[in-house]
Amino acid sequence: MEYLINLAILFSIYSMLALSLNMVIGMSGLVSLAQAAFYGIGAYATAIGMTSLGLGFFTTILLGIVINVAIAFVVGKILARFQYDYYAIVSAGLSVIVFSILLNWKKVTNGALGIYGIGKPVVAGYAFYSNSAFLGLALLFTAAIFALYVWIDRSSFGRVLKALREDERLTHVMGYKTKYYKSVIFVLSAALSGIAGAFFASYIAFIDPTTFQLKEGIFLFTIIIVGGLSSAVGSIVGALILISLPEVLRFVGLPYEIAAQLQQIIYGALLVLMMIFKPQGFFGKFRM
Amino acid sequence: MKLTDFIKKKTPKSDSSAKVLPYGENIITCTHLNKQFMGIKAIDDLSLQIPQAKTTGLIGPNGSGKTTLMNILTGLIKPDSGKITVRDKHRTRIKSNELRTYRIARTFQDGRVIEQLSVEDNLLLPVAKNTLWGGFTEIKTDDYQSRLEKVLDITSLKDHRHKRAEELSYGLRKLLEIGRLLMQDADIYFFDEPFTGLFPEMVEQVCDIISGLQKQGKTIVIIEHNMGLIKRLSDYIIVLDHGTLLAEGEPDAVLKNKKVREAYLGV
Amino acid sequence: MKKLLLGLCVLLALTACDNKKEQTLSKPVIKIGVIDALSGKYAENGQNVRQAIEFAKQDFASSDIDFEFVFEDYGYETKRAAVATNKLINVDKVDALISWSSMAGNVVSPLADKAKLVHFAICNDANVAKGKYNFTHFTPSGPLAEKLVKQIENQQAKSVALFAVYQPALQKHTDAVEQLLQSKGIATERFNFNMDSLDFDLMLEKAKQHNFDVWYICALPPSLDIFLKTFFQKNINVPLVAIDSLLFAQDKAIVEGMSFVTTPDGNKELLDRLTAANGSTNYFSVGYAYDVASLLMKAYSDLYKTTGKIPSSDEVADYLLALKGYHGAVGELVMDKDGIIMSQAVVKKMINGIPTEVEE
Amino acid sequence: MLLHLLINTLIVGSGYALVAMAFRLMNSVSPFFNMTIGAIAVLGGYIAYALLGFGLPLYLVVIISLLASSLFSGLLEIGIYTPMRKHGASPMVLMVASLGVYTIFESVIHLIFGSQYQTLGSISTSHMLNIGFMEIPLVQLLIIITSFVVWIFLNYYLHHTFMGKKIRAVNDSATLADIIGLKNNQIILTVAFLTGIILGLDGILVGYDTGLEPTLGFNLLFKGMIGAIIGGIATLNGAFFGAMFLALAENVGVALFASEWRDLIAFVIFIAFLSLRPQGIFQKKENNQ
Repeated sequence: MEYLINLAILFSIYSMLALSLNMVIGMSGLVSLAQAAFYGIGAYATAIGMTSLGLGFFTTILLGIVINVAIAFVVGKILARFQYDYYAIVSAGLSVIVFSILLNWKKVTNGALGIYGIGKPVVAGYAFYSNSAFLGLALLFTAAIFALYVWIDRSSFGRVLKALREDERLTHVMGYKTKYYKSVIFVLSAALSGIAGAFFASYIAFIDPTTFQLKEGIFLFTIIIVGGLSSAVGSIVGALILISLPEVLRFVGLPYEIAAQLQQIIYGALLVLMMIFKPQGFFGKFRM
Repeated sequence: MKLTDFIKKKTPKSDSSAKVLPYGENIITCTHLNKQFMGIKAIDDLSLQIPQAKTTGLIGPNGSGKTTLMNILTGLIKPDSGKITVRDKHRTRIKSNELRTYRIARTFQDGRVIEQLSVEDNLLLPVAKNTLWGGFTEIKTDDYQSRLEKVLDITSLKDHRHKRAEELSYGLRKLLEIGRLLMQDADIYFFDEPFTGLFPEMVEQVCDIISGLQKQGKTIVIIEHNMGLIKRLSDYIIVLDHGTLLAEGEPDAVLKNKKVREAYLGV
Repeated sequence: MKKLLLGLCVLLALTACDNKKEQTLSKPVIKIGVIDALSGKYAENGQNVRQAIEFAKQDFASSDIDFEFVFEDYGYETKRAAVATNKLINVDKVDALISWSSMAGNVVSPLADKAKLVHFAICNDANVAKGKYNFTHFTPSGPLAEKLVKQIENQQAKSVALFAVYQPALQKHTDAVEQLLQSKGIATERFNFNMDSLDFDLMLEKAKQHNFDVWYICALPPSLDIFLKTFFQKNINVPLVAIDSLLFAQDKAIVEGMSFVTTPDGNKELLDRLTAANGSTNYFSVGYAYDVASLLMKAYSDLYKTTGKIPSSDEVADYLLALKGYHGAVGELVMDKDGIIMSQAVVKKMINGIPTEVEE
Repeated sequence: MLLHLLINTLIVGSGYALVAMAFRLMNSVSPFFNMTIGAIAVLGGYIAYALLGFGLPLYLVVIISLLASSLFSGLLEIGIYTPMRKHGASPMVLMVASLGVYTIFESVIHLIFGSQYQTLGSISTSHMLNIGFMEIPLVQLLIIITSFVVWIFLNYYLHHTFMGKKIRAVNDSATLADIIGLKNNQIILTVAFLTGIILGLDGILVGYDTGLEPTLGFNLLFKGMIGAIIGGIATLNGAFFGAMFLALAENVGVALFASEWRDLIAFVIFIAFLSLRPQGIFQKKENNQ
């Protein structure tokens, strides 16, 4: 049972990430692979905040959000100049830049050695030390982000995003300054990924730069492709499938040598088959 | 671009009661407009006026610059030189996202709609709040509901309201685009070949819609090749040829004009 | 209806205690979970660690306890390390844990502490050993650095170029060397590079300009082999010292005659057995894996012999803390008070491909 | 020091250029970010490694490896990507599919050849060539020569042969080519084989120079792709000079700062470059109507 609780915590963290990424890729059509960078910044804000600055968990979340908003604002400005595949490659480049800063800025991030001993959230004296309590808190935040996603999806703001993802010029003629909309949704999704990073850091109690590489950005992109673009439920389902798939294979009892590689093969095959038979994912409402 | 200035942007309150706007004779004038594309002069030192509260037919052989002119007047293209005056505002160019503030609405030649959005969303797009914070907080759109129902009736899209635009036939797409135009309650309406590709009964439907607008004293500009429709609908005609003004005036006079016949019929 | 219920309860009671009875009769089974990087960047090292643990199991023909090692791959990612540990603790209900690399060590140690399970980490990160149940076994950087710095001092070097790969354990070794050199007033310059960097041409050219007296390398294949190739191709005639690294060079000819600082007894037969098994010459942390597995098995079987019942984690932890004079694959092992195994360091030279100890 | 920087830029740049040109060539006929480009090169390298293991003579090894990599490239294109595009798959969907294919390929190589790092020739015996002021390994000289030969050959092939003209026509306007039935499988196969041969060569050379690892495909692909983009995706020369520019940028960064910042510097320059000239060096000015 404890095992499932742990899995559920990871599932809720990746649902937060998938929802925030779907806001950028699903709703506004901008294929950003830089999400892992904001996820990392949020995680490091909490790690450094709780270990060396002695801040509480929720203050570090605010700290992470402030840093992420500032960086996403600048990054959004740079990215706004590009379109489609250029946008994807430049965002991948930015993700590599942030990763190498996390790796090489040893004085602050302790470099490759990572940061250990990250505390648990404390609310009015009660420490979320037990996994089930931590899961409750994580699910609360996931639900909040889910509700925010649905709210945006239904609001006029969301309608403009879904319009500009297909025909930015026409949306412009309808009287919307599309540049601002794209940058606001980019900044918002960066802040939300930061929250997911904070939960990850506090759950694992140790983080190092290798988790926040470009590979993770591509993994997050795959989650919403499989789950379905521009759909809140799709993001959740995508996270569920891609988090539980390796676990299911772990119990199938494959021989050690090939277990790890076979998992990757099945994961790759899933991608190819999805793109052939169901390109917009299980619950997708937007075909790229 | 300061962060603050895009938060507190306000749009002027649009009152739909004003029937005929008490501006001067012409609602849009452009002087010495020029636009060149890769060596070809699409618009060559063009100066003309669009009469207010009248329907202007914009005609001319293919490639005469009709669509380019319309794109310039609606901000899609930046003219190389020249000035445009909309009511009392003088501009060297119009930004397409300011069309709302100028109360201008337009359709596109190829029936341009947002494919993967529902018909309703397509119709609500031009009227929803266009400030960031306003858009964020606006979920219920009941103050546009009545207008939406009316437009759905006029464009006979009532039972397609929840379908995605990509599921509509070509004719219905054109009607959806016109519906989007009607939603906007603008003063100046630009139609770019609204009739091409429509069945006869749909042509009648669009004519009724346009005459409805004419009764409200709106200014209308139509690009159309079908002379019969032009004569039937327009009070005023502008003829373009190779980006220059060939002739303008009352429909009968202009269509009899020798130069116009030559340019059109090569006779 | 009542008879049925009664029958059911009896049946249940039987199966419950039956389960208990059956265990004490035959040999007790001790499950040890291993969190190992069997895929990803360190797949080669992970496979060799697994191989070493299996050799340890074969060699430790324990008379009275059956040991079962459950391997879980975490592909050198923190999130998968957490999931793997959680599965081992909650599903496999293992009695003890072994983890490889300081990343996994850091993830597992709080979990092991909470679950009160003995955790032996193959890494030299001191904070992994915090808590009663956590132990680490890797050459602590201290002794290695001292031995290496003595070597550098013999050559009256005034400045040293430190080349180190971005890998936690090797970065710790190099940090220790750097601090020691600076404390002795020897100038140092640090050249770090990523695991997958394949071009050292310019980096060595730059270092060559500053003409350091001694060069130091601490890396793993593949960057190690390319570093050495470029070093020799540029025929930089400056002495090259190293911690461990030369041991793993894929091309033995390149490192012939060079000396390096490493743990005392590389236990040559173990390394040859490994190469015979899967052809890999990357022996990084193989000896330590072998020791950790043997130590755990030794602790459990010794305690079982004396007390006759399956030892609790506390008893095993106390036993390990009192470890003295245990001759492991990497030499004499002494457990210090906070659960870190100290093992000495020694200078070795590659003589026709074999690392042989040398008196300096 | 400057001399070393230029020579090294030439060596590293040639490596990137081979992948960049292959990427650019493939893109002209099948326009999307193909993640399996790196895999085709790695396959060439590993097939050569296996054949050398059986003791075949070098020339035979090279021929068979190139055949294998071009077959693999053709199979991928005709078997997966083109049919998917015919069923309306967008470039983004094709990118994700190619990511899936790459993941499968990497794991299969792990299973067959193990995850150890292998080199084709033993590193220490690769003899050195004295080119006047400095010595560089024969293999690296070969990389430079191959890169230039391939560049010249492709320029000739695309501009002066009938098939080459057809390929350029398809690149200029894929829709027009579709209409007049130009974009048939024959062209796609030729381009796929050509790309396979270039990448196979690159795989073997990298195998001799810095060795092979299953995870090598991604790094090769990424740097080559960036080179192709910096040079402007439209022309072959763009890909070649873009790759050289990327290598120069990296080396300048390493020379001025430290090599741990290599990737950061390459990407900062890449993004700065792109934001100044979004179309890259050589691309025709997009008509932004």
